[in-house]
Amino acid sequence: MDFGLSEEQQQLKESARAFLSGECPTTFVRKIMATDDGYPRELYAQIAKLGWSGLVVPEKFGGAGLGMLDMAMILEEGGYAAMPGPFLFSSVLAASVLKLGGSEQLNSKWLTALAEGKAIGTVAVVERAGSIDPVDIAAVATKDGAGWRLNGTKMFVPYANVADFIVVAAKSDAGEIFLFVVDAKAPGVTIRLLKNLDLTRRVSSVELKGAPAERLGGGTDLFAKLIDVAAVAVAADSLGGTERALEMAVEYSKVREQFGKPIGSFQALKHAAAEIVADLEPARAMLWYAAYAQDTGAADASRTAAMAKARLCDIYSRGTDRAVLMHGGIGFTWEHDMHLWFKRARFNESCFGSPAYHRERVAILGAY
Amino acid sequence: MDFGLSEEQQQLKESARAFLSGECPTTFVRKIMATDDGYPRELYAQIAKLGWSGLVVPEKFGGAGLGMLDMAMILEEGGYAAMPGPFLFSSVLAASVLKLGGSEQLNSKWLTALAEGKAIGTVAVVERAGSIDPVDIAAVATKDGAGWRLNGTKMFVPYANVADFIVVAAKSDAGEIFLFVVDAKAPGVTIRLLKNLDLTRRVSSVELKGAPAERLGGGTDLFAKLIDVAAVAVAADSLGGTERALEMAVEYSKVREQFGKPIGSFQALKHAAAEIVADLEPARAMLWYAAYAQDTGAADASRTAAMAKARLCDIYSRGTDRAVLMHGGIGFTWEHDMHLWFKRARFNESCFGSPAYHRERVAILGAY
Amino acid sequence: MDLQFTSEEEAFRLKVRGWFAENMPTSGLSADSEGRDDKTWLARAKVWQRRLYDAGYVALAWPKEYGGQALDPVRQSIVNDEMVRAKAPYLVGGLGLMMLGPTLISWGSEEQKQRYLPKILTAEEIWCQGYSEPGAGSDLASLKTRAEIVGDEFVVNGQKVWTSGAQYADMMFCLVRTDPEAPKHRGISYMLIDMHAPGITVRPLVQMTGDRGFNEVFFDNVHVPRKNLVAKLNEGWIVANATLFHERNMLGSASGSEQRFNRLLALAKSIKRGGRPLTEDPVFRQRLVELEIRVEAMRYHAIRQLTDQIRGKNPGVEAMINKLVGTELNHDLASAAMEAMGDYSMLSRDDEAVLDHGYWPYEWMFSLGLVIGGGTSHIQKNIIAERGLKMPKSR
Amino acid sequence: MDLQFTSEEEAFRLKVRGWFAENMPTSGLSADSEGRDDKTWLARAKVWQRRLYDAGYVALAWPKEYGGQALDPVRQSIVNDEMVRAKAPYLVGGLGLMMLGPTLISWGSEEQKQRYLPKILTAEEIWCQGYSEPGAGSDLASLKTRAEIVGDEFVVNGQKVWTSGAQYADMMFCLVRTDPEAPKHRGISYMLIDMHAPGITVRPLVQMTGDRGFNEVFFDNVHVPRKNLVAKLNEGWIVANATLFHERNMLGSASGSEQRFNRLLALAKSIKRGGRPLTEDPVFRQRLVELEIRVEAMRYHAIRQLTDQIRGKNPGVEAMINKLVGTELNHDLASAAMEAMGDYSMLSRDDEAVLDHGYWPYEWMFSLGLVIGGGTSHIQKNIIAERGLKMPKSR
Repeated sequence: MDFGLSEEQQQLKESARAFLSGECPTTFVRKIMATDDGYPRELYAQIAKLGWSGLVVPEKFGGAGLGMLDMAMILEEGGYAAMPGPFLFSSVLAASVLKLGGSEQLNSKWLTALAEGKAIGTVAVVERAGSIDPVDIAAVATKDGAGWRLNGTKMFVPYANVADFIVVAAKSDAGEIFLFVVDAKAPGVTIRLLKNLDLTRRVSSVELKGAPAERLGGGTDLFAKLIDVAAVAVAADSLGGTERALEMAVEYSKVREQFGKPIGSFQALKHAAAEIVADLEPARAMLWYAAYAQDTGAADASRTAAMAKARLCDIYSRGTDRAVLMHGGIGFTWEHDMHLWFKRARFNESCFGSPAYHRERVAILGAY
Repeated sequence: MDFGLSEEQQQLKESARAFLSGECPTTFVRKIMATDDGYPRELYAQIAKLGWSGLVVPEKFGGAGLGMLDMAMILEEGGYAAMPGPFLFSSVLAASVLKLGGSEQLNSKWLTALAEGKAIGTVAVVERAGSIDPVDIAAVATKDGAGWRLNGTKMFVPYANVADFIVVAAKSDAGEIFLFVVDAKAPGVTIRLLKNLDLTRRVSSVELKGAPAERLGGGTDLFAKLIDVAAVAVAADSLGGTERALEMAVEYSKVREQFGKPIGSFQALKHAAAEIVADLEPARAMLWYAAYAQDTGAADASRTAAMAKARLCDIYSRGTDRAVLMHGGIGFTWEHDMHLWFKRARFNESCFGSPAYHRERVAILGAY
Repeated sequence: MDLQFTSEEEAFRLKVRGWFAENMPTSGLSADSEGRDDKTWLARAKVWQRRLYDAGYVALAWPKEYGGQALDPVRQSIVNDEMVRAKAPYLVGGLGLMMLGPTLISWGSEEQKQRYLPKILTAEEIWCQGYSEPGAGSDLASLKTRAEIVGDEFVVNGQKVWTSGAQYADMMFCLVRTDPEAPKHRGISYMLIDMHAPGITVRPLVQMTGDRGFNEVFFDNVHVPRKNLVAKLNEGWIVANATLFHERNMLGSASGSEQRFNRLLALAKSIKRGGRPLTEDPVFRQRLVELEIRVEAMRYHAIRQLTDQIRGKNPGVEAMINKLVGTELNHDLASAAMEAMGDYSMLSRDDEAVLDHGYWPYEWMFSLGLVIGGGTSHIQKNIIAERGLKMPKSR
Repeated sequence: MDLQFTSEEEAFRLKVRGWFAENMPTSGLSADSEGRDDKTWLARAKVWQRRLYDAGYVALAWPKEYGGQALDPVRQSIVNDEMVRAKAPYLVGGLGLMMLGPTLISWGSEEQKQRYLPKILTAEEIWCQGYSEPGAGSDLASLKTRAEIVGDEFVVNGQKVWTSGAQYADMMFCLVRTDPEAPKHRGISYMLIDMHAPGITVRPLVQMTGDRGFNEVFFDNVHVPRKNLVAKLNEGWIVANATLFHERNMLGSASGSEQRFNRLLALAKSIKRGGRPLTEDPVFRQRLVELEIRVEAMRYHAIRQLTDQIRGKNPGVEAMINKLVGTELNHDLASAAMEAMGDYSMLSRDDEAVLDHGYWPYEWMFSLGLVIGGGTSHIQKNIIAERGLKMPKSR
């Protein structure tokens, strides 16, 4: 009975904090925000060397063979740093579904490349309806010899603009959802970068016109697993982001003076900060459990993932809203870093299902 | 174009405040709370003399022929004073439906008696399902010669224990809802006083076994009108109650000292109080309009009534919760008066439909 | 109570409505978010206000001698409603019209009124507001911009911040410190500064939206004639509070919230979730209704205050909540819209696929800015508690 | 991380579960709301705690020399879980077990430990807490109850308030002022007072629920032996803070919230609205899930803290939120239950028609009392901000 981080996990977290504060300060984030593709290649090369890219990739494909709880350490720190680029979508989501559903041959190709930092993958679920609900998926997969052909338009696909392969959710003739791997450079694949509100992220539309694809095993179960892993991953990013927003607001409140004293001595600011802590700490424990449940395949793994996503995204949005207010006018400027997290919270909130959507899932899975 | 109280309405409100603060202080309210029937007969005799009982009763039946906006002045002050007894249910609800749907003969009997303070009426809508939704009404009315017979059990009927007649919502064979007037002393009527949480109110169950009844005109429309008038009336009571809770908390915060200064100088208490004001003042204007819309038969009369009920009951519950907190420990005692309003807010919240129920009505009526 | 308009008023409304139908500018002014440092935009915006003024629809209640029509506030409110209804662009001279004008009418000298008021109406002179400073935000009275009397003039040195419109304004109404020895509220004066005077530098501030709009304004030995002082020397704080009152009402405008709600409702109707419009989703419906109720309440609250104004009643605590409630409501409306859009909320306003013409991403951020600007919600609550409820001061 | 229990722990759990199945008291103790000034109730309650102690299920982590078993916190937590699962009645000696015991183990003299700890375990002596006073609530350190040294004794005069259990307690752990000249936190001592001593008067306070439970306690020249002082003279404030920490954790218990949520869910399933269970109402479902998520988060948060305790880590900011979050959550759970019941929420707990055995009306009120008691939410937030986040003090 031990509900806490292992020493290795603590170390992983601390080294991620140290690495990102050195290599990915907000000056760097802003530089990447201003680029077209939003993908910091050099940073990602270092990340690959650190072993983060292959953290959850099995050892036989060149990874470290660790789990989501370990990965949550990095994701949290990535959220804390507002780390730009495809890490969450590639090294967590694409890696996880390949690991579970990819053929030996496919994984030798893509998973190995992922782990080595030589390829970027992403996942494409949402379409024009703007929702992850399976009923809103219209992309169609048709059998074509040994392989498949995909038709449809995916929207809001994270970092498709720099991806080497895309994991696409599409329906078979029978209406069942499967995941398919498509080479981003294959004929029939058209990627258009969309303009993003949160510039620490990039999303694209992906048009598929008879694009050749390979099917992953697992069908609807694997799709469900993808949503679970995504929920936990986005929740972990949100945890770190909320921490950072809180920390910035608290630090600012100690130095900014009004009425002859630091604004942090006013009860309104104290209570706003305390309420964020009161939201955050229990949610942190829940996130740990949600990641752990993914690793152990606990019976409530899906339900807890949904809980963590709903809760942490709510907390992140509310927390950054308050943190901006705690800053006063300066928090509304482009110059101040606060808006990086404010907008990222909004991205996370809708990304892979809104809090309300996940709450309804919790109700269904709990047989309310 | 004039959106404000008339001089007469202002005077009515001020005189009601003066009268109730003299005749219905909390010492008096507590005395009535401790009685079995919860009905302060002597106070009600005075109320009848003041003309409140017949305020909305047409002049030809001995009333003042005024409208809901005028009545709202008294209801607000009744809420402010936590006035016990059947006033809202008798002089507002029963009087309104009789006025609209009663025969000349019936009104000569009951409306006149109501206006004179010689009879008490009430309305019975809710049944065992505990909701005002028409689908939850199961009481049945059967034609019997010139009259009708009622069968069913009504629950939570306000002041049925002291009523002379009861307006009952029941369904005809065809499943249509009508309102019926039943003599409380008639055979087949069994009234059992329930035990109340809010002791400024009394509710009873009313069992009807073939009780003779007279049907009011208007059918489903009259039922809808009853719900509208009830919504506005309960909202007005809630407005006054919230004002009182705020006033008590603010006054206490000026005299109670902790840490060497009045607790009202702490920002947390200031902000809690300010948030109640910010909720309350716009809702006051909305309540005025909702009452005015009843009087003028405006197209949005039902919708605005539902809005006022939902909003003011939410504000009342939240406001009294905060007002208790602002008092600290003393607010949790029986001895302190705060709990009178705290419990009355709870009563009002469910009475004639929860805020969520009325919000859904607003959506339906607004063709969302 | 009588919510009916007179037949004259109804006729007036129809006339106004007709005028807007015929005269609405067709381009270049309609989006709230267009770059305001664009010269073409400025010229068009001035022409638009001028046209509106010539039609008799600007500041109808102002005295005739300064270019107004001395009409009752109902007419003004009819014009406001119709502007909202027509989705007419905001007036470039808004700060002069809403804040300085009423202040000058109460506090200005006859000479000042004659000199400035007519050009506010016609947009010949555009005003900006010089209140906040880097060290004086919530604690506005701690401002440090210094005005020393040298002969017939003031010489101003210091810095203002959050000055919207400074990049194109002709004049600034400004708070300066004229007595550094006095207690902080007692050494402040209210003055009118020519923005074209030597020594003034305007540096744009970029908002989190990516837009310019606010500015920093630096004063380096700027000479201001003594006659540009409003009210008495060192008594500017009282005047400023009067202006702030107008600002707070402007920021919390009820008809603006109504317009936003209608837009949100239309958006929700247009979005399908699981095949059904979002307005049929029972959970989102509740949220929409809660917002509509708050909007409606503010609408009635505004009409109530209009009535009080007509009746000559001094505003009480009910007027102190306008800014707090209005700005938070607008931000909640925008947040609901962002939620309604699902993943479309990821897009910036200039993406092709963005919903509702990209109105909401900008509005979501800007509305939060207005919760902060003009006295944050925290400050508003202090004011309500201390001035409205007479709770003891803590500072 | 390893959420598995060892096979020994699992075996222990089964044993405990079995014990509760066989030994649960069948009557007179199960409702939280039964009148605690009833002598029969008291006798039964003592017997129940004694039986539990004899079975080895009380304060398992206490040192063996004082009647404990020196077991790790996991065992205690298993017992706690099983008590919740079995809906076992609260222990009458709870304040002694949860608050005074741990405090004495850290701060008490050897003599005090030997004298008091064993009888806390067996419920031979029941304790109450004497902290708050009429003028010292949130500002506890301003307490005025005076203890003067006269020879070998203290003579105590003054008044305490909100003293639960004073009507049947044998002893009180109490804060008194021993140096009125010193700064307020420095002149306070922590002492143990015999509630049967002459000069003590207990007057019941009636709660808004209509129940007695809290009391006022008056001291009129009460003699207290000097050896009843805990820690040093005038150093009681530090000891008190240690005790308060235990109280706050007790008030915000996660398993209690879980039990309440399960009860709420069952209630919602049993209520039909428009013919369907309330759990199928999309709007109420969202509310239920939000609450369940908060409950679950607190559950993991508690396990995390248990692990920290096992690992010997000092509690940080995460421990400061327990009282705030736990008590507000419980009140929100009860408010949701009241809402779920519709008009049935009008009934008091003793009406025949009341739902769920009348649990909720009482819980709805009492849970608000706990948001206030033991340091209001406002005070808790101050503590989190000032001690946890090191934000500057304002007082």
